[in-house]
Amino acid sequence: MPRLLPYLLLAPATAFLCLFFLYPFSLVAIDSLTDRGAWSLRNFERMADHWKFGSTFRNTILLAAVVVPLQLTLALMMASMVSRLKRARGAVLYIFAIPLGISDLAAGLVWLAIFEQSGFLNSALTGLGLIDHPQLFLGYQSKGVIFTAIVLTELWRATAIMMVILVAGMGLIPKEYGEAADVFGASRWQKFRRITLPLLKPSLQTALILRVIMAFEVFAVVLALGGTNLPVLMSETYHWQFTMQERGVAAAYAMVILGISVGFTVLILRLLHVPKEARP
Amino acid sequence: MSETTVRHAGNRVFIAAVVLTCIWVLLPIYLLAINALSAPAEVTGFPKRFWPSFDLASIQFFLGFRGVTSALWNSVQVAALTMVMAIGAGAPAGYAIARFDFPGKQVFRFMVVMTRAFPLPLLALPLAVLFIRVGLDDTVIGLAFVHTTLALPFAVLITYSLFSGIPYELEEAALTLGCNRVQAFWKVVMPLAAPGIAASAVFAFVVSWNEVFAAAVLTIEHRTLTAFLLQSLDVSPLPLKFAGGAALVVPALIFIFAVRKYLFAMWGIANR
Amino acid sequence: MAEIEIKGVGKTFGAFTALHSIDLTIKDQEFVVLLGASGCGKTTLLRIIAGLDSPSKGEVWIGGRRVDKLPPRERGIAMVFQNYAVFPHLTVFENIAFGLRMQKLPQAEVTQRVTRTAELMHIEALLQRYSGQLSGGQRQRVAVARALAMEPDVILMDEPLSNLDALVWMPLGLQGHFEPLNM
Amino acid sequence: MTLNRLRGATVVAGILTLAGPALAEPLFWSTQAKPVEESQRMREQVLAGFPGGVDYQPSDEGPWITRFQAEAQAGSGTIAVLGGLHGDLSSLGANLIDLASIDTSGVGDAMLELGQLGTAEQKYIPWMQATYLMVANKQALPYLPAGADINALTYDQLIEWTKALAEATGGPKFGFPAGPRGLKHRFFQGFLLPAYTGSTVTEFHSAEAETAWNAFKELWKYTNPASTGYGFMQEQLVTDEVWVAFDHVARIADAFNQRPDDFVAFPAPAGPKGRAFMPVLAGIAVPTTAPDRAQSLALIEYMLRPETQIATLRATNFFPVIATEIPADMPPSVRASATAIAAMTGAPDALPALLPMGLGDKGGQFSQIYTDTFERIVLNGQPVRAVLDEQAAVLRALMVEANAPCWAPDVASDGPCPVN
Repeated sequence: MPRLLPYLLLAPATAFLCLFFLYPFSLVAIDSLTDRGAWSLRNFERMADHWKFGSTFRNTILLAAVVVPLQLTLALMMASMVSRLKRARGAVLYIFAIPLGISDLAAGLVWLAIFEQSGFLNSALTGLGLIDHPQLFLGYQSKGVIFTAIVLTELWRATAIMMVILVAGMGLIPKEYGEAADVFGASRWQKFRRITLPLLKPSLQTALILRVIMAFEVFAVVLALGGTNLPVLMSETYHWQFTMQERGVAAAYAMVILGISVGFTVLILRLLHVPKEARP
Repeated sequence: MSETTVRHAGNRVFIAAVVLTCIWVLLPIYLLAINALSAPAEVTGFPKRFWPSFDLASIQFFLGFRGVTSALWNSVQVAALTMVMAIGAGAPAGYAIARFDFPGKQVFRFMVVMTRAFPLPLLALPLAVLFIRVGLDDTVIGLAFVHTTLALPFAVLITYSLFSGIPYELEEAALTLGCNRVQAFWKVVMPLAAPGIAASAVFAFVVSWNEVFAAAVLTIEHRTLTAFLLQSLDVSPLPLKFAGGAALVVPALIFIFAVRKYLFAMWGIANR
Repeated sequence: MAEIEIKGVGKTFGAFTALHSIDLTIKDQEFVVLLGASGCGKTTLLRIIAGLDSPSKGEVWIGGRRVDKLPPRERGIAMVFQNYAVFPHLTVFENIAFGLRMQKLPQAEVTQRVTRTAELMHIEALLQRYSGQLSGGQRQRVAVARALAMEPDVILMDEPLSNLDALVWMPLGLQGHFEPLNM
Repeated sequence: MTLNRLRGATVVAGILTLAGPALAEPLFWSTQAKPVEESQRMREQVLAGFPGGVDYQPSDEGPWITRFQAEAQAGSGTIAVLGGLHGDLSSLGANLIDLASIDTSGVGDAMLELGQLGTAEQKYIPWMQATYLMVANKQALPYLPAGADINALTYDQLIEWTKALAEATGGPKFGFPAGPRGLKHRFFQGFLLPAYTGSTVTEFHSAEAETAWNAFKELWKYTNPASTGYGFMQEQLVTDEVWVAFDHVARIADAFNQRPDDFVAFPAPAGPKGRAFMPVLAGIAVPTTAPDRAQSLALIEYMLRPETQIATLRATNFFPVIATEIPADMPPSVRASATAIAAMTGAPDALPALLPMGLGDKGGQFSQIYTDTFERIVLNGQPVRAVLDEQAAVLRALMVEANAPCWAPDVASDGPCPVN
């Protein structure tokens, strides 16, 4: 194997990343670390000193911590369903993949139409005679309900991404392994835990990394359902960049998002490490 | 209970679970359709109806909107270019990470992930300045470059996980049967990686299709449909919001439908 | 067929030495079996002959040509892999035809050679199946047929005894001598 | 193979687009008239008359300002004319050309002064104006407190009214645009605080201000708690989620146009110091990087023509900035708001509060102080006095940093506007 080959293969992607990401990114990173032309941490101090920063940070992490594990479970379930189906597999996979094509803005719109006071949920409940008059679900005092609504929307919107990656990964697991497990008397659950999951690690890793990173950037759905009640890092980034016009502080927020994303990526890589020798 | 009845019951539970999951996915789409296909007074009224009245006024408003067709065409072009470039640049990189150990591999992986982890709206300003200076501003290809950068992490990581699931031995067999490296890749690895490639294609398409911010800043004459509609959607009256939202969803669904069989291409064949 | 000469071949992976220094000559028409404890470097030596690994030192000659710098496709060899490496996305027919197509042989010639080797290995009934639909033994026979169809100068087989089924049908005489190797 | 065909098609398409058509129509880059129907009307009814046509592109504030800044930094651009609210434009002064050559004889001096952005140059030309109003569903009128005149309401009467509504209907029926896209800050700056203190800045943490915030806390009890998600009150009015609301005239228009007979518009309530209200002013400006200045100036002049101004009113519900006769055949939203605005501005206790002036790019942070105060006091229930004192310190620092003198209703000051 020529030693240059891997670098040659990386060249096009690297060129893209350098030109269209690293270059603008370094300018923004410099923005976050300078104040009126001099190196300084003042932007980070202003960010951290703002009374909303703590809750913003907490909300973002909490949302990711609740959504991602649920999503992983759901995606695994959906992928297993697809792989177990004998008939209508294509149709079911397509249905499961539908939310992929829906932008977060549109998803926020639909789910707001469900939860708002004059929405579908209230219509259904009154129609069934369960309540007399429409309930208020998204009021500012009921942050728990708002949070739940956001979690549901995110589950609906973004599980498909993980599901498709896992389906593709499951397709590569040779069925002999499962059959071998059958011979040794493994139950369906044991087979899933001991055979499928470990062999799925590379795909799991990919799905988790991509999903976690995007979870730290939630924005449109939170804004649509939560209004100003659940500020998240991304909405504050927007706010400082465009409303407050403090690009330095906005850049500092962006660096925080980047920081926690990189941190969690490292964690996932560690936890789901597949040694080279264990690969097929 | 005999074993067959247990299996029957298990099957029934399984089918019920599949059906329920399908309903969970489809119901919100159906509600969107109801609102898009109903008269304005029904969209804002209470209680809501659960059956559309097929009043197409809102949808027709969008179809008659000046510039919708050219915006749609721009969107398709940008998304298609993004797809081709994301796979073209991403799959080789994913392959390199899966197959080889080399210095700089971890750095590259991190860089790829970072691209997705940094808020794009902040990058839009330096990018726009760059594009205006080099003449890429307001071009389909320029926007496709940015969207490709956004889609690359998907393409690289997904193809990586797929390639590392394909035994290297198959490639070696091809090498001993008269292939060079490139041929071995195209004839043996590529067909096996089809689901991963299709998944990256779907992501690249969808990322590009739904991206608003860069599109709004970087295109003027060549606005994409999303920049054209979605931007102003959340300030528009409710019935139009839903009609516009539905108008954006439909092409994406058609695309996913078109590639769905590739997502499945190698199912059950990949035994060895 | 051709003579294989291995001159002072050694292989190291980082700090680990897989092969010290092997000298071996295999004459034309000779059938040689490498025996040894598992992990002793049999596969590594085969891979070096095939060109899938390059030796850290030493030379490999096939049919009077020095080949250790050549890619596998230019060495005139065919190989049967330990796990058979039957391409899962191709039918048995296309698996056997794979190497012939790479040589751009005319379709008639391809069909003829595939049919002949398939008959030889008694898998002519399986030609339209995929690897996923074959048993382990059938799969090995496909792998052998794929190698034979190439009509190569040298056939390398990794762990051929792991599935005797195929060997039974081997057209080559088993009268060649076994030569125990110390590594 | 379909994939190959697709690829071929995109390459061809890519090449075709790279060639691209030449720019002909001037680009009107605007944060206003964003709702799809409004932008459609801007293109078809307002701008179609401009010789050669205009490329009207409404945009969210984020992309809008990013594009502008990029063109300014790159030193070349495509934007011919910028349209935006006073607040959108106030940070851009350095990169706008002086429009003193435009004939602005019909435009009021106060508005022109706002357009100078604290410089000696005419940075933007007033384009259209509006204000905020109250709207009520006619079903709510029977619950008005005894003796209350809807055109001369006080804050106390509003609280009483919303309380009666909440009790009668079983849920709060007042709506307030406190969502991320809502214009709540203007309510505090231009309506609530001046009505109680006669000031926006100077009396920020006076005893009167404390009273004002306590009154608002009282009103909040009868305000729909979903208000923290509301952006455009027309939506909740039309769905009957709320019966009484406060918002920008352009953001309540759809309610009148969809159900013309069901709603009334009326002036903002009065406090002890008067019936405070704040105008909304949108302006048009020309960036220094405009490709064809003469064309840009011609477009600005076109926008100021009486017939264009009337067409703009029809399209956007923003009123003309020049004195002109408004025809009778206006959409219901315009007719309803025109009457209410006349009642508000002509009220004996009218107390106009101007848009913030001289803050430069600190306008957003200025508004943030009022929003933060609201969120801390009303949503998080922090003690009024302590919050006001803390936020006053932030406000004082900001006024000093921006070196902005007071504007009406605050008394003119030398140097930065003081916070007593």
